Amino acid sequence: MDSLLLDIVIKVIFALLFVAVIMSLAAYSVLGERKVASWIQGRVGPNRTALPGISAIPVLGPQLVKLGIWQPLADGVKFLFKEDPLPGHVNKLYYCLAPCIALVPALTTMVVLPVGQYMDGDVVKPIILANVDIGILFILAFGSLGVYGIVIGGWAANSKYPYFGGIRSSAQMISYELAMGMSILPVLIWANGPNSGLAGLSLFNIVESQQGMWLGVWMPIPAFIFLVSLYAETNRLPFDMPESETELVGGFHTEYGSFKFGLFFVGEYAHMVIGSAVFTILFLGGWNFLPDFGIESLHWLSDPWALMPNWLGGPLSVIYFIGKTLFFVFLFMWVRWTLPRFRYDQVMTLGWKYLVPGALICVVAYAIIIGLWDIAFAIDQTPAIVE
Amino acid sequence: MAVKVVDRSPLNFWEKTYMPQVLGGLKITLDNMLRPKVTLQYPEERPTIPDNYRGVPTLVRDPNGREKCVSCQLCEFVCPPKAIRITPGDIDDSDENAHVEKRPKDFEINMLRCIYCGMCQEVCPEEAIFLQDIYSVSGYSREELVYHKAKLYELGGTLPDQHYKWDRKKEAEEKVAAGGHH
Amino acid sequence: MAITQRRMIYKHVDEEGYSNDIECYIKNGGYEILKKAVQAKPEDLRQEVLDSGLRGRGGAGFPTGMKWKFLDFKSGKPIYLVCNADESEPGTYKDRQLIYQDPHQLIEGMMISAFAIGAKQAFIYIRGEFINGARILEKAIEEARAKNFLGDDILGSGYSCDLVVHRGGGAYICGEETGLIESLEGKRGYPRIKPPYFPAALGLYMCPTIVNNVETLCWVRHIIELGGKKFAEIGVKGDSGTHIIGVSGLVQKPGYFEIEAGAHTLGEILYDGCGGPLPGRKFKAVIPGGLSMKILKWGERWKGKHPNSGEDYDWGVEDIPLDSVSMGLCGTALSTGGAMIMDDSTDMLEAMANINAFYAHESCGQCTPCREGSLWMHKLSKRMTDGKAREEDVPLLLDIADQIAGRTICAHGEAAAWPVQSAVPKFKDEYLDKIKKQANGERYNAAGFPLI
Amino acid sequence: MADSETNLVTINIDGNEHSVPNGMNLVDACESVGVEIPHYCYHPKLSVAGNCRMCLVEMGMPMRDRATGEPVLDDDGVQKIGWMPKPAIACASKTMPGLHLKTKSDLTKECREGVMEFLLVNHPLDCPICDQAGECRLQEFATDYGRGFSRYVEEKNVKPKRTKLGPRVTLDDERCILCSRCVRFCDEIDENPVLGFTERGSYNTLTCFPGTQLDSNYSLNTVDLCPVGALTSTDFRFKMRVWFLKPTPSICTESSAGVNTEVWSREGVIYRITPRRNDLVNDTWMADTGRALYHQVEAENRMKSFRVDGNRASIGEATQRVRELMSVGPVAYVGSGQMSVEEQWMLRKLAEVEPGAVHFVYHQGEGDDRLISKDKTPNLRGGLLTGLLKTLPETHLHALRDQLEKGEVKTIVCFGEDLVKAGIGPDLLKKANIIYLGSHRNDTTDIARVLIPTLTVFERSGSFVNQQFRLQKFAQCVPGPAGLLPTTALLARIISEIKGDAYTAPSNPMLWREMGLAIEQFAGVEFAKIPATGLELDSSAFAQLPFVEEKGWHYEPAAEPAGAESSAH
Repeated sequence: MDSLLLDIVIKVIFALLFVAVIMSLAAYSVLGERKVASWIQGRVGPNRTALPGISAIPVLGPQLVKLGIWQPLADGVKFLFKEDPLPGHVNKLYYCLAPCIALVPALTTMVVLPVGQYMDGDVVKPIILANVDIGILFILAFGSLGVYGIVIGGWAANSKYPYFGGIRSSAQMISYELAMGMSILPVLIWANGPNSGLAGLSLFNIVESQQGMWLGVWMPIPAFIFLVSLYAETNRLPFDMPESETELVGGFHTEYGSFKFGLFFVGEYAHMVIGSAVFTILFLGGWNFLPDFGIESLHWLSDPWALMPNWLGGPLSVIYFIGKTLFFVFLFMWVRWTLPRFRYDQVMTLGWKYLVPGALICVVAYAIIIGLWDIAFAIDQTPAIVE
Repeated sequence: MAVKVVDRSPLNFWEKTYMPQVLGGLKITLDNMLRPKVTLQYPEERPTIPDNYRGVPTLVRDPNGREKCVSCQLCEFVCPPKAIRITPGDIDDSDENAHVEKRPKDFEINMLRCIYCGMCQEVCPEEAIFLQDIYSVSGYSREELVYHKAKLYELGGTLPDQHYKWDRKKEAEEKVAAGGHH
Repeated sequence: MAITQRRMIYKHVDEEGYSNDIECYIKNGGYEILKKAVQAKPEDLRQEVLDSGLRGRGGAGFPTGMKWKFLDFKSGKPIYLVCNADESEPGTYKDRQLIYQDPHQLIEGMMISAFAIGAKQAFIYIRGEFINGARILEKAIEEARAKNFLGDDILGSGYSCDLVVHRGGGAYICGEETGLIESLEGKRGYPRIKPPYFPAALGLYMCPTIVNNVETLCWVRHIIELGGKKFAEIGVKGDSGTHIIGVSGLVQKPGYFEIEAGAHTLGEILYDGCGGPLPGRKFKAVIPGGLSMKILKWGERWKGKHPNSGEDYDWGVEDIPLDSVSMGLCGTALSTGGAMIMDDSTDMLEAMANINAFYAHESCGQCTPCREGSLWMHKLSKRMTDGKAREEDVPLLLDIADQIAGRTICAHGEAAAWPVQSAVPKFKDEYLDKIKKQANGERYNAAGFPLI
Repeated sequence: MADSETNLVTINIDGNEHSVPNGMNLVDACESVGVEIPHYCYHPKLSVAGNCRMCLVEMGMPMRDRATGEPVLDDDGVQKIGWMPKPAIACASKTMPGLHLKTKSDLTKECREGVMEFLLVNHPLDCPICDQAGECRLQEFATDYGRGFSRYVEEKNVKPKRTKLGPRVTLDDERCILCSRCVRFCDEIDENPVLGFTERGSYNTLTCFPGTQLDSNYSLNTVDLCPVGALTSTDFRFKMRVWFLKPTPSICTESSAGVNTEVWSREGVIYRITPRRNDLVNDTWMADTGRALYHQVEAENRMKSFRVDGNRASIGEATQRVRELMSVGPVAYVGSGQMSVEEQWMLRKLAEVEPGAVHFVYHQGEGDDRLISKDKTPNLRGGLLTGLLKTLPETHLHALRDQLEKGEVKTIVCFGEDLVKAGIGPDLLKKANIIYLGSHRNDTTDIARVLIPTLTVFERSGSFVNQQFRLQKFAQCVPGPAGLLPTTALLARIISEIKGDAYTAPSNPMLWREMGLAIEQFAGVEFAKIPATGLELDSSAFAQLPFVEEKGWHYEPAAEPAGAESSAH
């Protein structure tokens, strides 16, 4: 019992840590977004918010202020302390529920997200809250719940523009869910392929399977399809149909304010962070340092963390993973300030007429390729299931 | 009119994917992002205001501290939104500027009405009113934004030009008082 | 060649042993003409004067007989005779000699004139500065009154006329006939506008008035003595009688000469009468008849056909005969005959500045062009002599003068403008040269001396 | 004068033939046909000085052979014009048959430019502080006829500034262009020669003669005359620029002379009063005392609210109370010569509705034989014409006092007359109910039961009949205090209150239609068509009345003045 209790305590602490990291990443993504937007537009961005005390530290303090480090704090405090309006014409239950639904799936998915590795003796183990076998399915399942937040929010607001936003959102998300799911299939085929020596849908396994080469290189088209779908799923530009403020004022959250709006807001960014992390895991080799091209002598290149002591290797792998993730977060923003919004029919055309067939073709093609590969290099080896 | 034929040749494969354009766009935004910033940190840093800028109209004094305005009311007359209101008054004989005879008892400019057209400055025969570089006008009440004479002189300061028309006049008067003219 | 003088008016001037009391005058035949005249008919006397062709000697040269003819005899108002003894024209001093040395000639002439025009009261308006002249005249009047040459019932003819001396306040403008009348009335010496205030109709106290110069009135005596027709034979056609040429300025012997009109040329007077220029100098310019006349420059030439003789003439300054007609042909006038001579030591700019200073000071201030223009010209030419001139000041000066002449109530406007109008074109090169040199910091014309 | 007006002659101005009266001054003649000849020193009411030289024009007459008198013809058979060699001043010339003028020729233009330049060389650049700016002939002609720039670089003359010539006139000698209009006014019109020039030439300085000052009651006319800003009114000095001011024609209420005025106001505030030219009444002159009358508008004792028994009331309450008080007993009315003809007519209508005797007070004071007459009200003759008065009133209300003492009068409706001053003691007055309609408070208003504030002459429009029986209109110059009505409207309201019928405010044209029918002398008079110079009415019915007015400018009394007689009371 003691060990179980300890285990639970450790897991809770760990979970809190996870939430803290993800949430602050989300929050700082907001700052990042504003900064990147500014820089791309030739501006400086938020550089005024100062925290009493810390900002008084010479050199460092002003520097932090200049970076806008305290801006998310101020935003959060503002969201918290602003009056929380509850319009009279809304469906109150759903109205209040929607923001929670928007945020919760994003936070839930992180449960199965491996963020690094550590050595348990000779065995490489993931740093993860719950190393479930069906991790990727879990993520897909929960991730697609996020649409409910938007649809419910849009509907509950009982107002034209949010309603439009919600409708658009549901159509768009369902459309791209399909392409997204199918674009992952080659990865799963690969990960469970004979040469990987692994089996199951565990994300840890997928990462491990990419030590030879990151899948993004092997499978650029599924990676691209996944990336595009990810943008659509997170409602980011050029797919921000539900919000499109020039047409719909603010889309689904037009009627929201204060903390509820904040939840939507953070939810979106949390989705973005999680999505980036998933992409990193699926196509960019997770925390693997560099591909080793399957050459045993170069194995240290893909997994230098295993050679280090746990106290160093573990955190480094996490940091490296977060670094890769953040690059994709940055990509989100970069794309946002580069591409204009699609027209709604273009969104549908792209989803149904190009991405879904493309993904289907990819599934078939990679199934054949991997099958042929298996036959060519048939290795009679039972895949080991990592516990 | 010459007819310009627009090239509508069909798109090739790469163009159809839009990818080169998307990548080109990304390059442009990235380039912009890495470029040095020119943003001015406004309240601390102020832009250099050009001399001919038309900010808040102000009253100026000459280098001897004399009010240049003689309340001729031409600006009041010419002001398109009727923002200026002058109460004329004479200068007491004991004043050192008694030879000017006239100055405003009060000079009001309603900044809520002012359209910064600069006609007052243009029409002023005494070069007493100038639209200077002040551009941020704010206040908590309407009354506060009706600038009176003291405020206008405070904003205007001294005009360092060498236009001593009235001083020369005074000198001539004193010379004549001392020596007579013929 | 000596100057042939014909002294008629100045017969007794500077004569040895001649004094200005009445005894001396009567001894020399004085008041005889008056006695004769008061027996005649006034119309006849006026006709004599008209026949004589006498031109007024106050400067303008208007025929005296004509002036008298214009007199409004029908108004029923009293008629006044005023003698203009306000001899304030610079360069002119002929009347002073008459008043000082031969006052009874004037009184006799005035009484004849007064009788001729039927004036019951006559005035002598004498310049304020002529204090002695006024005393001499007053004494002479007393003497004449004692002998009944003026006053009630003159010489038993039944005609009465009194004569008083009025001293002016010392203003040049009071030499102008309407200004004089205003001054005589006790007002400010503002010339009157003509029309409607012609003195012959609306003169002193709005009554018909004749204002004549001292010399002119003296001439009346001689005209009556000689007879108008006979008098007209003296001199030239259009300018009868003699002229007193008073030369002043840079000649060896300044002085006055009474010559028959047209009998001598200007050169003869200057060289033979006055001994020529000062040693080592040359004549440069002359203002022939009082300051207000146009200046003549040595080296100028005038050509044309003379209206009197019908002959062609080609004159330099020395060759101009001294009569009004010839002078008029040269763009100037003989006027009062007070010639001012300048030689090559004279700085013409200084001279002009001096003239302008005079007129600026003497302008009465009534009409705008003369009032402001004369002072402007004064200030401008003063600045030019101070070495602060600009080249455009020379044409500006001329333009100001052009804006004055002919646009004022009285002739003061012309008087102020003419010297400038004539001097600027004639001496423009000298002015510009001086301006240039002064601008370069050089001292100009060391021989010249500042006048103002 | 009469035959020169009927004798028209043809003169030629700039090639156009015009028909003008013979012997008329050329400046006036040109103005009458729309040709402007700029001038400074010339003034139609003053003698000709001819010193400004601004009106120089080219003149010529058709040439005639001197010997034969035959017209000299040119090649085309048209009579030649003998142009004068020099330009001549138009102001000193009169129209005569065949006169030719060139007012736009090069020479004329050059003369004007020259004179303008000369006038400006020593004129200070005072326009920004000069009260004349905006109505300054120097400014106007400088833009119209000037060269547009100055060639003058020397120092300007310095002369005395801010000289107090008199109690009401301030002189700035530097601005003076020496036109001598003021000097001539004092000599010829005011016959009080105190002004003159000292110094010479351009240094000429206008001053008062030693020991005198410009203190005549007509001194401010010199300010009006001054074509530049040299003479300024001390009262108006630096108060307001004239281009803001709106002139409104009005009539001076100082006396029965009925001086025509212009009232200059801006945004409901009167700044000055100047005379308006009317050659039949006041020429272009006005007394200084009349110019100060506008101060009554802002006076401290001005009544601005309706009061009933000392309490503020609405106009409805006031008129209701008036009806009540008038029904108490016999009513007497005290009308006034300050009331306009229209108001007197309304009073007559009221007196017909609620019968009662109408009394007037004859305000007599000092006259000056010029523009101030002995009758100190502007419209006593209106009272006679409207039938309110049958004969001249007395200076005191003896008849009314006697009636009050006998208790024959219970209610007095008083129009702006101070009954206490008119000889009825306060104690006696308290016996009656007094309804007072007036603009200012006085001893009577302290006793009155109902106070109805009225408008001053500057705040209402109407007409007065002056001492010459000349009907003259005055217009509203400024709006009155809020809530106040013209007296005609107040009276109409009281009448309808008494009658119990609907109230309509009467307009002046409407009242004049009524009066034209009812009153013989007003027959055919339309309010809108009363000329600006007034309309002389038939006064034969009153020829024998001994009015107190004595001879003044443009006025000859018809009957013997009643001064001695009435002052015996």
